[in-house]
Amino acid sequence: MRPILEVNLAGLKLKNPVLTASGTFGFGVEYAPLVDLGTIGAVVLKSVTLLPRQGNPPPRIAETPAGMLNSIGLENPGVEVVVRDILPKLKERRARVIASVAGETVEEYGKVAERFVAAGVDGIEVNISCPNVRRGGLAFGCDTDTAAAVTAEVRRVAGNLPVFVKLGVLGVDVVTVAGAVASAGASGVSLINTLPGLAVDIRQRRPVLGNITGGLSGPAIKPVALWAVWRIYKEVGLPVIGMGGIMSANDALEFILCGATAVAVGTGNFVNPRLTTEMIDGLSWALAAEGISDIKEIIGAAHK
Amino acid sequence: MRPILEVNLAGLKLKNPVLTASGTFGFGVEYAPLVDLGTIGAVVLKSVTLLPRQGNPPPRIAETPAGMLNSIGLENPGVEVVVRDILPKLKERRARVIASVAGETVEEYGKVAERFVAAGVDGIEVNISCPNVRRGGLAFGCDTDTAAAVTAEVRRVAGNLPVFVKLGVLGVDVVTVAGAVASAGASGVSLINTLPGLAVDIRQRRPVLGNITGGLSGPAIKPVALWAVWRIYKEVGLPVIGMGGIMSANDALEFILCGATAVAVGTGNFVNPRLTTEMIDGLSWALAAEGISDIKEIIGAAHK
Amino acid sequence: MIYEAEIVTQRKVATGCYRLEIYVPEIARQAQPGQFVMIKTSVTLDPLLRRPFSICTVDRELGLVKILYRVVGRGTTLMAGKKLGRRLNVFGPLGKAYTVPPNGRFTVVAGGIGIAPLYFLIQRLRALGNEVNLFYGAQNRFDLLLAEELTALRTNLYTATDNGSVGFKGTVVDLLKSKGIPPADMVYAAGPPRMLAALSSVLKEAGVTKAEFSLEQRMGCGIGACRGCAVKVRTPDGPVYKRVCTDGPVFNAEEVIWE
Amino acid sequence: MIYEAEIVTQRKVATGCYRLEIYVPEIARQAQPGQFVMIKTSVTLDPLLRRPFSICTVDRELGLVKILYRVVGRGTTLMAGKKLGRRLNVFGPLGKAYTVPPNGRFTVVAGGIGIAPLYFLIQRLRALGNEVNLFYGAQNRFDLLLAEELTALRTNLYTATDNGSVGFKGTVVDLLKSKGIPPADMVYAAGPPRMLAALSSVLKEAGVTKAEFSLEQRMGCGIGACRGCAVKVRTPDGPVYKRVCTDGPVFNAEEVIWE
Ligand SMILES: Cc1cc2nc3c(=O)[nH]c(=O)nc-3n(C[C@H](O)[C@H](O)[C@H](O)COP(=O)(O)OP(=O)(O)OC[C@H]3O[C@@H](n4cnc5c(N)ncnc54)[C@H](O)[C@@H]3O)c2cc1C
Ligand SMILES: Cc1cc2nc3c(=O)[nH]c(=O)nc-3n(C[C@H](O)[C@H](O)[C@H](O)COP(=O)(O)OP(=O)(O)OC[C@H]3O[C@@H](n4cnc5c(N)ncnc54)[C@H](O)[C@@H]3O)c2cc1C
Ligand SMILES: Cc1cc2nc3c(=O)[nH]c(=O)nc-3n(C[C@H](O)[C@H](O)[C@H](O)COP(=O)(O)O)c2cc1C
Ligand SMILES: Cc1cc2nc3c(=O)[nH]c(=O)nc-3n(C[C@H](O)[C@H](O)[C@H](O)COP(=O)(O)O)c2cc1C
Ligand code: FES
Ligand code: FES
Repeated sequence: MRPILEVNLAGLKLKNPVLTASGTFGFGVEYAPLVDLGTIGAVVLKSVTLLPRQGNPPPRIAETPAGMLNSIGLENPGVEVVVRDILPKLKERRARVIASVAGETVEEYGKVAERFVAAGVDGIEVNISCPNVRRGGLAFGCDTDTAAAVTAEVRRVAGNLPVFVKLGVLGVDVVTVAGAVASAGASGVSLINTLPGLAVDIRQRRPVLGNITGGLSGPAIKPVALWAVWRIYKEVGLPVIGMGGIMSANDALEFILCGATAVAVGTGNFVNPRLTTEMIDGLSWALAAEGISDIKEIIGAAHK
Repeated sequence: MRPILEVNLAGLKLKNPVLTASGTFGFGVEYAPLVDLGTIGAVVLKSVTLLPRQGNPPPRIAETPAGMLNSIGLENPGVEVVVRDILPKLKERRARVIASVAGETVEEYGKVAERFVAAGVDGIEVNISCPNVRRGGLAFGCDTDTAAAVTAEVRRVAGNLPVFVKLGVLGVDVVTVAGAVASAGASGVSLINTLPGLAVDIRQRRPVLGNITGGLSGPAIKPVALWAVWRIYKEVGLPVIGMGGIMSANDALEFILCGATAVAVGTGNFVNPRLTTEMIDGLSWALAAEGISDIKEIIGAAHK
Repeated sequence: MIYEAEIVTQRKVATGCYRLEIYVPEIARQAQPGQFVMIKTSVTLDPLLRRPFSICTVDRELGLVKILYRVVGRGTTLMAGKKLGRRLNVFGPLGKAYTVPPNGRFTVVAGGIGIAPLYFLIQRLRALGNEVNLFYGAQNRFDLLLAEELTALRTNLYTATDNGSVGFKGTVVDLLKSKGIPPADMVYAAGPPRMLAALSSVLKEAGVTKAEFSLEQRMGCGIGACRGCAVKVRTPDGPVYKRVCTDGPVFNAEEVIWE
Repeated sequence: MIYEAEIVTQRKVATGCYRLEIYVPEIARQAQPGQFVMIKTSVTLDPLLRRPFSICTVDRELGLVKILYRVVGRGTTLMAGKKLGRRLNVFGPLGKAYTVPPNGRFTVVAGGIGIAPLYFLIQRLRALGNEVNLFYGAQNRFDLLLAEELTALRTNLYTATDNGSVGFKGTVVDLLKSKGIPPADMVYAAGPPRMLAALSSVLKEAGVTKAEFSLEQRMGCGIGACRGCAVKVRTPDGPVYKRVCTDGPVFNAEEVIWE
C-alpha cells in the first residue's frame, strides 16, 4: 500500500506536502520541461509586485559553505503580466498555485493579492521578509504592527483563500510576529525566508554581491529553520509551510516531524532540478519503510 | 619582510589578531599540547559563572550541513576554580587571556568579572547571547535595556580593562543592541554567537539534542557573521572581534576586510586543533603575497 | 536533461587547465555551439551549486561531451581530482547557441579559456566550408589550448600572448586592432569580461554591428527561473536585466552594457 | 598528534563493515588499548566534524594503526569510499586506556562493533599470558568480526547471535547470564548502550565491581575542551557530567548512570 501523502494545509487540500519555495522555481513554467507541475503539492510563485521590478545589480549570487546568498531584489514583471501570461499556462498543466505577493506599502500588497484572487489561484503567500529590498519586505516583517496590518489587508481581499505569511527570523522574535499575523487573520505561516548574509571577495577586497548583502539559503540554514518551525508549532500552533535547506525526503521529514504541514523546496531545485518530483516518491518510500500509512500521523510527532 | 600582524583591539595590544572563540578552546590548557598559547593573539576562555554549572543533558552535539549544533549549557567549574587552578597555568605559558563571563543576574555578571579583574586578565568578554540557558544568556542579549545594564555593571568593575560584549543576531536588531552596549561603556563587541537551531533524528522521531535546541556554529553561519560585522563596523563603529565559521586565514581576512580588528576561531579548533597557530602563519603569507605590510591597513577595507 | 555521466578522459592540457570528456550521448546529440552544461562537482553539500561549463565539442558517434576548464576555485579543484570511471552529475544542454549562418566569412576572437565554446563553433563553421579568421590570445604560449585541433581545422590563426612568447605581444584585442578587423559576416567572441568590453568598443568604433559574445555570470538554476545570472542590456525601453542562462549565454555584442 | 596518514588497507569484512589500516607510526607507537583516534572523512566543509574510532590494534613495526568500522552515516560512507593510497587526516591517540593489570583472569564482553577496542585489549592481555573469557555477540554469524584473529589469540570464546545462526541464540548478556559470570579480576565491555546498560545491571546483581566499559558519545574537540561528550556519572557529591573523550572513553562500569 502506497502511504497517503495528502495533507490539509489550512483548508487547502494538497496531493502531497511538497511545494516549491517562492523565487527558486520561477513561475513554474521554467521547470515544466523537468517536472510535471500537476504532480507537486503546489507551485509557489516568485514574489510579485504591482509594477515590474528590475531587481538588484549583479553579481546576485554567491556560494557559501553548504549554502548560497542571493540578492535578486524581487525582479519580476509585475502582477498583470503574471496573471495574463503565466497563470493560464499553469492552469493548463493543472498545477495548484500559491501566489506570493510583495510590495512597498500595505495597499500594494492588497492590490497584488486582489488581482491574483480575481484571476484564480489556490492560496496567497505574503512575503514580508525579503532581505533584499529597502522598502517593504524585511522592514514589514520586523515590525509586528506592520506585519499585522499587511496580513489583515491581504486577508480582507483574499476571500476564502488561505493566506500564508512568510516570515524571517532575524531581527525579530518569530513567535511574536507569528502570533501577530495569526491574530490578523493569517491561515498559516511560511518558515523561513533567507537569513541576511554577506560574502567577501578577498582578492578584490569587496563584497561579492552587487547589492553588498544578500539572503542566505540552503542546507546551511536548515537547523535554524527547524528551530523556527518547532517553536511556531509548539508556541503558536499555526499551520506551517516549512523550508530552509531541504535537499531530500529525509530533510522534508525532519520539518514535518517538527510540525510543518507542508514543505517547500528552494535552493534544492538548483542542485537537483527534479528534486520536487523525486521527493514525493522519496516520501512514499520512507513512510512505507517505517510502516507509516498516512503522513498526517507524523506531523509534529517529534514533540511527543 | 614579514608583514606586521600586531593589532590594537580597543586598547589591548595583541601580537596578532587571532583569538579563540569562547567555549571552543576550553580554558586553553586543554589545547596546550597542540598550540603554544603564548603565540596566539589571546585566549578567550569558556564562559564562566559564579558557581559551578553542570550543563545540559546529552547528547550535546549534533552535526549539521557545514556546521554543528551544541547545547553545552555553560558547563563550568565556577569562577573560583578557574581563577585558582587555571589562570596560573595560562600565565606560566605567557598567554594573553580574555575571560568570558556569564550569569543569571546583572549582579552575577559583575561579581564574576570582578573576580577575574582582581586575579589579573587582559580583558573581559560578556556573554549575553548564549542560546542554551534559560535565564540570563540570550534573554539578556535580546533586551536592549538589560544588555546595557549588564554592560554598565561589568564596565564598572573592570577598571581599565577592555570590555567586549558578545552578541547574537537572532531575535534582536544587532545594530540597536550594539549601540546600546556601546553607550553603556563597551569597548567593543564580539560577533557573532551561535544561531539557535535544531536537528531531528528521523529514526527516533525526536530532536537529536538532549536540550532539544542548540546553537549553530561553523562555516554554515559565516555569511551571517560577516553581515553582522559589516553592519556594526559601518553603522556603530565599535571595535569588533569577528567570529563564525572561520576555518582558514582567508576566512579571517574576510572578517578583517569587513571591519573586524581581531578574529576568533571556534568550531574550527575541533576540525583542526592547530588551526589558530596555522592561521597566524597563513595570515603572514597571505598578506605578503598581496604586498600588504601591515594588517591594520586592511581592517574594514571592503567598505571602501 | 540530467545525467550521471562517466568520465572517459580527464587530462591536464596546460598549467591548471584540463580537458574532460564524459559519456553522455543525449547531450552530445542535442548540443549546439555556445551552449553549456551545469556540473555537480561534489556529492556532499559543499560545494553546493552546480558549475556552468561551455560545451567545447561533442563526439556524437561516441556519445561524448568535451569540456575544457581551468581550475580557479573549490569546484574546479574537486572536478580535476575526479579520475577516469568516476561519474559526474551533468545537467544540459542549456542556453542559447551562437547563430550559425550557412555561409559567409567569420571572425572569431578568443581570450584564454574562452576558446572552449568557440572551438565547437569553429568546427561547425569550417564543416560548412566557411572561412574563419581566429584571433586567439592567452598569457603565454603554453596557455594557447587546442593548438593541434585548431591547426587541423585550418582557420587563419593569429595568436597573441601577454609576454610575447609566441605571436603578437599584447592582448588579443590589440592584435586585432593592429591587424585591422577583417571584413566578416559575424564576429564571435568569448573570454574575460575586460577583453569583451574592450573588443566591444573596438568593434563599435569600426562600425561592426554583427557580433555575438559569450558571457559568464554566477548561476543558480541555469534555466531562467531564479534571475541570479543577470546582465544589463540595452533595449528600446531603456536598460533591463537579462538572464545569461536562457537569454544567453550568447548575446549580441551591441546590446550588452559593460559596467 | 595530527597526521596525514596513508591508507594501506581498506577492506570490507562484513556487510557494511570495513577494516582500515593506515600508516601513522607515531600513533602506532603510542597507542594503548581503549584509546581512539579522530578522523576527518572529507576535505570539504561537509561533513565537518571528525569522527571518533577506536584503535582496533596497531602494528608498531610497520607503523600501522588498524580500525574496524561500520558504515552508519555520511562520514563512514565517505570513509569507506577512500581507496588505497589516499590520505586521511588523523588526530590521536586520544582518551584514557583500559587498566591492564599484569596478571589475572579476565572476562571480556563485546557487542557488535564493540569488538574493535576490545581486540587490542585482548591482544595485550594474552601477550601477558593472562586467561581471557570472551563473550561476543552480534546480529548473525557474518557479523562476528575478527574470527580468525580471535581464534589465533586463543581466548575462551563464547558467541551469541540474535538469530542463533551461530553460538547462543540471544544477546551476549543473556549468554553471559546463562553461562554464569566467570570469576574475573576485571570485566571489560564495549558495545551498544543498551547492551552496556543491561550488562551493568547483571554485573551489579552478581556483585561484580571491577568492570571497565568503553562508552561512545558525539564529540566536538576530542580533547576535553568543549564538554560536548558528556556522560552522567555517580560521585560521592552526587551525579556529575564527565567527558567521554578525556575522562573516558573507558569508565568504571559502576560510576556510569544509564538513562
Ligand atoms: C555559461 C558559462 C560557461 C562557462 N564555460 C567555462 C568553460 O568552458 N571553461 C571554464 O574553465 N570555465 C567556464 N565557465 C566559468 C566556470 O563556471 C567557473 O570557472 C567555475 O564555476 C568556477 O567554479 P569554482 O568552484 O572552481 O570557483 P569558485 O570561485 O570557488 O566558485 C564560487 C562560485 O562562483 C561561481 N563562479 C566563479 N567564477 C565564475 C564564472 N567565471 N562564471 C560563472 N560562475 C562563476 C561558481 O560557479 C560558484 O558558484 C563558464 C561560466 C559560464 C557562466
Ligand atoms: C570513543 C569512540 C570510539 C568509537 N569507535 C568506533 C569503532 O571502532 N568503530 C565504529 O564503527 N564506530 C566507532 N565509534 C562510533 C563512530 O564514531 C560513529 O559510528 C561515527 O562517528 C558515525 O559517523 P557517520 O558520519 O557515519 O554517522 P552520522 O550519523 O552521519 O554522524 C553524524 C554525527 O554524529 C556522530 N555520531 C554518530 N554516531 C555516533 C556514535 N556512535 N558515537 C559518537 N558519535 C557518533 C558523528 O561523529 C557525527 O558527528 C566510536 C565512537 C566513539 C565515541
Ligand atoms: C534565488 C532565490 C530567490 C528567492 N526569492 C524569493 C522571493 O521572491 N520571495 C520569497 O518569499 N522568498 C524568496 N526566496 C526565499 C526562498 O523562498 C526560501 O524561503 C529560502 O531560500 C529558504 O529555503 P531554501 O534553503 O530551501 O532555499 C528566494 C530564495 C532564493 C535562493
Ligand atoms: C561547543 C561550543 C561551546 C560554546 N560555548 C560558548 C560559551 O561558553 N560562551 C560563548 O560566549 N560562546 C560560546 N560558543 C560560541 C562560540 O564562541 C562562537 O561564538 C560560535 O561558535 C561561532 O563561531 P564558530 O562558528 O567559529 O564556532 C560556543 C560554541 C561552541 C561550538
Ligand atoms: S541561473 Fe537562474 S535565471 Fe539564470
Ligand atoms: S569532545 Fe570536547 S570535551 Fe569531549
